[in-house]
Amino acid sequence: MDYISNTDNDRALMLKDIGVQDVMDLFKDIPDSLILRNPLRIPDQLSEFELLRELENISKKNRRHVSFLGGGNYNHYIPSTVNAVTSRGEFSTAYTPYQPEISQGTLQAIFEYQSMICELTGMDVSNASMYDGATGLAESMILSTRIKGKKQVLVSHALNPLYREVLETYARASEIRIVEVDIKDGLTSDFKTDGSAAIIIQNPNFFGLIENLDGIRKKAEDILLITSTTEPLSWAILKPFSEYDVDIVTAEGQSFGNPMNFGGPGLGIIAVKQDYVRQIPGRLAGETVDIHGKRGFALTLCTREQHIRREKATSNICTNEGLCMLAASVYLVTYGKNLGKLARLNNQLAIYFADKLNQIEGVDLVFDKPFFNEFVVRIRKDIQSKISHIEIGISLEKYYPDLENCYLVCCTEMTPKEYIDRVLDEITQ
Amino acid sequence: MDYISNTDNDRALMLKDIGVQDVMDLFKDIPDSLILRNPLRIPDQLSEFELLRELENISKKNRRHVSFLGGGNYNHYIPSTVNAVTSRGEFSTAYTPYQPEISQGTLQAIFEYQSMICELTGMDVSNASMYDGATGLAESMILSTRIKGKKQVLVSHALNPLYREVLETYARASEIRIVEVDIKDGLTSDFKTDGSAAIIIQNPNFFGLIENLDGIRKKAEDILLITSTTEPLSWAILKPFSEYDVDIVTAEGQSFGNPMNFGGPGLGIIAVKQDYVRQIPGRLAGETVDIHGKRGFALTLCTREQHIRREKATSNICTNEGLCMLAASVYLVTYGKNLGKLARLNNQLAIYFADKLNQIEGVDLVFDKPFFNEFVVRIRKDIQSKISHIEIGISLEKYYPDLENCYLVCCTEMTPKEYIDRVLDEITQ
Amino acid sequence: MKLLNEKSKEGSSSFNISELDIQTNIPENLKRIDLNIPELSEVEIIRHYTNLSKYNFGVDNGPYPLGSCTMKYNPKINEVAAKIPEFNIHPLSQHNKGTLEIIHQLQQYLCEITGMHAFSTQPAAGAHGESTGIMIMKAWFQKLGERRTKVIIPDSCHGTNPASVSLCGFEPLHVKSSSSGGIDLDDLRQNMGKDIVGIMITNPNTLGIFDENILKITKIIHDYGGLCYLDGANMNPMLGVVKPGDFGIDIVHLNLHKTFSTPHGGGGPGSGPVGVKKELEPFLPNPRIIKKNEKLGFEQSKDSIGKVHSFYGNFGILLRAYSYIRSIGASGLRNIAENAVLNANYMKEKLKEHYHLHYDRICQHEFVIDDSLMPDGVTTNDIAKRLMDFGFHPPTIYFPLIIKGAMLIEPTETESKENLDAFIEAMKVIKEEAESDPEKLTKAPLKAPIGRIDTVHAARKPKLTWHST
Amino acid sequence: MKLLNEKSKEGSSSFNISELDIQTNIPENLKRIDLNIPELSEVEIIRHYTNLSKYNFGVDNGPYPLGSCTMKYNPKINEVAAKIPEFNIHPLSQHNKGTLEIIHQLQQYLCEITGMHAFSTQPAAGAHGESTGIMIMKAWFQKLGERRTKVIIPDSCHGTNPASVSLCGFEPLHVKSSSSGGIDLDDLRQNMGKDIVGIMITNPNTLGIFDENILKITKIIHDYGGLCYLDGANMNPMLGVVKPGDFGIDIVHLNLHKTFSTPHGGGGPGSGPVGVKKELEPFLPNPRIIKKNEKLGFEQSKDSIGKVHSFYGNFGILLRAYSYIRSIGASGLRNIAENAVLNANYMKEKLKEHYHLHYDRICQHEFVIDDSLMPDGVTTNDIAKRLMDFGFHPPTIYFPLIIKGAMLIEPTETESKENLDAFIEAMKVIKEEAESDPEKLTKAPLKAPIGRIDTVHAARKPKLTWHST
Repeated sequence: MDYISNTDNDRALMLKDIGVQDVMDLFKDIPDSLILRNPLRIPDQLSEFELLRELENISKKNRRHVSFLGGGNYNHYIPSTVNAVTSRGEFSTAYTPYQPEISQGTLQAIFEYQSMICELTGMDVSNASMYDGATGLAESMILSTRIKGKKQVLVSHALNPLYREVLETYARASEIRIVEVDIKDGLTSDFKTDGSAAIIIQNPNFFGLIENLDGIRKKAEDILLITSTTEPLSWAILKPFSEYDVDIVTAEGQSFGNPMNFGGPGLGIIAVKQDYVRQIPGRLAGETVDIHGKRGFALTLCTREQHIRREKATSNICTNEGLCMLAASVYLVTYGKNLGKLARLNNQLAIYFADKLNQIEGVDLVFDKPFFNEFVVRIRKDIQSKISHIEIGISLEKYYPDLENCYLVCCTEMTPKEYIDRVLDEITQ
Repeated sequence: MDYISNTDNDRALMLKDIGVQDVMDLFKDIPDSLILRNPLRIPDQLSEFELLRELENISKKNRRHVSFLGGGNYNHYIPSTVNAVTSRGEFSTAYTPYQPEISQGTLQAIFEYQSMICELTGMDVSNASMYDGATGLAESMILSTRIKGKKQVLVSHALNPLYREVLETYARASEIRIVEVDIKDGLTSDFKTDGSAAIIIQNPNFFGLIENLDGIRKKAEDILLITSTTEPLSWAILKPFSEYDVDIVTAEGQSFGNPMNFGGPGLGIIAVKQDYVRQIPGRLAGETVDIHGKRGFALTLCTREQHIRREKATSNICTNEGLCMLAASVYLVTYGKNLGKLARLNNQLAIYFADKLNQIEGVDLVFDKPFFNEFVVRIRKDIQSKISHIEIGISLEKYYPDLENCYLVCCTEMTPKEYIDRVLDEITQ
Repeated sequence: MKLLNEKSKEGSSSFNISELDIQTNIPENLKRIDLNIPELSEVEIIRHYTNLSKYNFGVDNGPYPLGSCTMKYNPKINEVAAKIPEFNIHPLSQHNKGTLEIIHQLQQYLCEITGMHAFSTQPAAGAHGESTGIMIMKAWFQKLGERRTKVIIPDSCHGTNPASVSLCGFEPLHVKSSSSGGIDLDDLRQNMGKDIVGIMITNPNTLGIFDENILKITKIIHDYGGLCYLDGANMNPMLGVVKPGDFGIDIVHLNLHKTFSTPHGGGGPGSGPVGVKKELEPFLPNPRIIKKNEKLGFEQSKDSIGKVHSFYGNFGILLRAYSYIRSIGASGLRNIAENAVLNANYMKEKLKEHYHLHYDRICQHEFVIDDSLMPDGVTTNDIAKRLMDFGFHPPTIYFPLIIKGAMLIEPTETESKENLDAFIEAMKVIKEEAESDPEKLTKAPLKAPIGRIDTVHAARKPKLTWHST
Repeated sequence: MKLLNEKSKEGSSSFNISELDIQTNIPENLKRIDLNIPELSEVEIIRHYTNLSKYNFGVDNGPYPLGSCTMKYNPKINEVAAKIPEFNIHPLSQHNKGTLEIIHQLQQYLCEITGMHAFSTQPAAGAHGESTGIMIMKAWFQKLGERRTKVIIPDSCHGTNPASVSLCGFEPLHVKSSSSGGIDLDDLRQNMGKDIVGIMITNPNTLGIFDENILKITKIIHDYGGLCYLDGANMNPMLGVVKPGDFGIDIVHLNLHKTFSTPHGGGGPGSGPVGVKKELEPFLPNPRIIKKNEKLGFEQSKDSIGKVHSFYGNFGILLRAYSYIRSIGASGLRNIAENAVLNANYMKEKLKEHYHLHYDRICQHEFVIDDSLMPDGVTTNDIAKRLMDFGFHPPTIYFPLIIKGAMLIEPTETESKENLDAFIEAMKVIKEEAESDPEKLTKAPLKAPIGRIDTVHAARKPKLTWHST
């Protein structure tokens, strides 16, 4: 295949009009010594059916199987409406809506997304997306140091360890000091705010537990409160962060209508208080009017951004995760208020599985705390080998050496009761 | 799920406006004794993910496997453009373009399809589709008896036996007499035209062989020539039927961009000489102008149709296979002239496989005649059982008792050389 | 927009095919010399159809109250279901158990919904179901050794009915409607005789009226040994409320694309399964898909009318219908009927304030108004065209034939009160415009992608294919 | 069009969920009280977005010569590839061999295309690749124990470059362009010193010019121990023609969504893999996906800058890019470069008859014209808006900053001569209109779904979410 619309005849005519003999005459700015004489060592072109045959063969080297993996990436059902919308070329093959008059589709969709995220989080301002949960959090960390003028940030030890790795990368680059806040019984314990710009807490935290944020503002009067969520489906049944006076809410929005896809693309959600509207990174769509006074939408407050402010920009982000944001919007409005039911179903399945597992000799629920759709169990080694063909959860030893033989188990609507019962049977048989 | 947009509140308001108490008051024309008191014995509603789980479980009771089945339904690759177009709601959720001003998309697509079918067949007029190859042929048979005023039709014994069954059904209903024309070495033999309205010949015929139609018009001066094709990909490299002075061309167009789908929906292709433009069944899109003189398209010559002519209509067909026609159009234009290459590749693979099979002791090519992408082999019983896990072809005994142990083998671009070689290995090992 | 042929450029197609180095066996004299299929690059093909689609209006764009066509919303999940790869098998493959299960289970559901004993899913559309049904009637009397020739068809029938009857060599005998919109029983009785094959009835009929005499009608037919065929295109308002089998129907076809919400595809594919009472089961098309001793398989019947489709009908549509029935369940089916009827009656009551309603009574899923109250020169056609400017697909017009200037309006259950109110308001505005500014109507549509189409011009010297000029 | 919130109606959402009969463990005080997500029926949701999409313009609608964004056609086969279900696995699943093979093979292809030694596919977009690259530079000098602080950035850079540099605590040092559009070598030399981390260069630059002094430039940097970073957003015209590794580049990021044609999605997702020379391999983000003894797996490096993504980057985009490279092969890659450059030069030559071309020389994939020949009061912005009426997406405007009223035009290789000619003709007409009827321009667009948008109003009192009124 190639995807070139010109024929040899067209090319000849064009070269003539340009006034050159050969197309390589157009490359004469490139030092001759650099021009490649041989074709790239890349295989020959394939027809569509040959390509799909190859890809299907490769794909079969992955195995689909029963899995209870979560921990930042979730196997949720994607309603049929989502692909029906995102596959429309008018949405998928457009770019950043720089030209509002022919981008109202994208712009209104962003505006609606911002509105729904603000409703879910209780915050005032959402942007049009960041890359993913971890980088959105990292940018928020940097933002907090800029706002507070302090180069130290507190980070809960119950924050997803992969996110902590990303924070460390950005902290090194931006010369920020990260101080870890201990955990107790799986929950973030007390902390001292001295010298810090912010505290970062995940909720539900990495262990799936729901942090009690009541009263946290009192403990953190002089610093910013930043939250991270990897499973924002929990928001449908949990009190919005605004009620705890959180300053910056970040999340991984993959759960909302985006496939697992080996962890990407994700959807970085970020929402802030009105105070920080001019500090928030990334695009914002705002309501305005056209020349006739008709309502329309446009990217706005662009002076925060890199193409205007250059090195003084709030972030270098340019391309974000537009189509994932659109998927999330369609996802949310497809469920509507039933999102609460879906969240409860997830919670119920996890409770069911946790209870049943806990009743098995050799399997113990590690934290006796309210959780959303993930929980930690310790599994005796012989049982582990019995179910080695099932991915029962994320092994936690690597990240928390004291959680030996412990797994983070996740339930969603894609692990229905029948599946769970089958696994329980396999364990107890 | 339900797909109702009204809420209980809406319903209450509407009932009030209508002036009735209960929705059942609107059913009072139905004799009370008939009103169902109990719910239908149909299972409860499912959520999307439950439904898909069920369907996937059922679907796995089918097994996908290497198959060389053809004989009227073909496993061809469907280019990615096809679904990209046919999945657009503007096309898929519209109906017959009764209102041309908001149906130009469908209408222009039909017009373009008609143009491509006429190019492929060499005929003057194509309609916008029939149900499938067999019923389109049956309608043509009836049409020929109406044109010629004779109630007898000749049918080649090399016509797909399933099509012959359908012809018999329609012939019984319309009180037409079918006279079979013998075959010789797999090809339609000589025939007498006395008392007949038409002769129906399949090309490539059911055995995959290419009938030599040179000079057939001379043998059939006083009757109509009707052809049937189940593999119209062959048209890309075969002389168009118009060159043999055929009167009515029919075909199953499934090969053009439509999935196998257990045999349906198909795409009934029918194309006729200009003489029969007012007799052809089904919809026709014609070019016209709008009130401003701008080119537009509309359904035309509707006086042939049942909604105008009632019992005198040329056919009772109303809903046809619109979306399959659209798929065929996109398919054809996606390949463009490369359709010839695809046809040659199919032909080459079949020749390769036939040659290799013929070299195997116990496997014989039955007809030593040019074929397109299907051919008949006789396979010794022990070899048959050796490859019973492969669907090597359609068993012909049932339809042609003298073709004992014979199979109709089909090759397409979806049975590439690697597959064929693997099967050959299994036979010879 | 330019045609594919007009955009074609030699050499611009680039779908790559690697041929094998094998000589063809096809003799030169049978070979094609040139192939003039338009050639476009992929980007131009996609743009062509993407932009062409903008000139189309589907249910996905807005309300589509096309009477008797049941243009309800087509759930997207059914499209997902229809693309499950394992269902895309060859019709003669032996590895078909899943496919057979879907078809068989769907047959069972359709039996339960209609009160029939057995179904065949072979017919590919409603009219195909009709001729199949009439063939069954013919075969039944042949088996009985009776020669009957006439099929009664009420004048409020669907357009396909008479054509279906004559396709099978029968003569349609038209029976009048009564003043209340049902069948004129006297006229029916007068026409009865031993030459009557049976009746082909649409109920609710194309006026949207459920014939209150239905039990009497079927009894009259049965008393003469005739068979009652129901055109089930209007099944939607009966789902879960009443079963045709209970009111004396012997044969029924359903339009799965209407009642069971598969996308109409710009004119298909549809599906028109035929259901029959027990005595008629042996006459259904061959082969049937049945379950015997818990095993699914095919069965041939010697009394069958024979095969009516190349294979087993439009499985792709059957799968969508199965998916739809499973999604909504028994309660969902009843909800459809109730809401379809509620929506239609609501619109009828509101519209009759502005338009003439011939039969002012309760309706089922659809109803008919006409243009008799419109000022001179303004016709149903004008109203239809003007409705486009308000974002609606027009209703079915000039049908049923028995009402002059008819507009047959079927809102379906999936439209909301808001949409119905907007339609009512548009119709009210149009009525006002007809008085104050009739040109707005006679020149309508004003906002469609193209102006009013000259259909007479199209038929005068038909141009049915592209020719290079 | 109305907003989702304005169309919302309580109780109209009907996505069915069957809960279990299990009590939640979540305490009352942590529970949400109400959830005000808009509620619409499925049909209204689909109509909302279907009709909203009509107000959008994508490559599927027409030419989109947005300079530096490489809005080429996105083949549909890549979307099919991206939906193969077996690739939709959890990032921490062990059953990942197929996925790792795709990523690893893609890394190899990118190395071959760019002449680099190793690639990481973690960065999720171009700017993300930039900051990753700068972090690598930082880590390199930390390892060396050198404290360097300044990164040279030519003034023809992409907008993201300075921000990426400052994100990593470095100071951007701007270097001027020469009169021929390349880097001013004297200015470069004057700025060099031992505090220079390196250069961040875009080549071909945002004027579309391949810097003929590229070998000199990279040598100057290297002579001071600095590193050369290439912003590979403009890789398209170099495919198969020249490798950045061959002209002294140490680090490069690619924009897969640009050069390797994945749909831009209304602003993403993209993918910005970073490639490096051998010495820098240990500094790439952790973990790397490598093949050792024929086995694919992850590797951590202690010198790595660390992790820059929650998992391994945008696999969905990597898969599409892999599919694209395999579809077109080596010859297809070279064809891209040649045709992209041919198309740009053709347009440049034709447009310079009507518009001012600052650098009248051969260009690569894009070129800049400006509005300096336009009559008073007509600006680049007006031209852009008016282009919409002719069915084109406007080019990038007012960028690069170094040319006043710039229009940066990148036709890409997938546009045909016919489309280029139509664009050229439109620009010619616009020029004429500017003289004869300037209002047509200053009020443009006239045929877009909405009139010219007031962006100042949007920023004055930002309204960023819907509120019930």
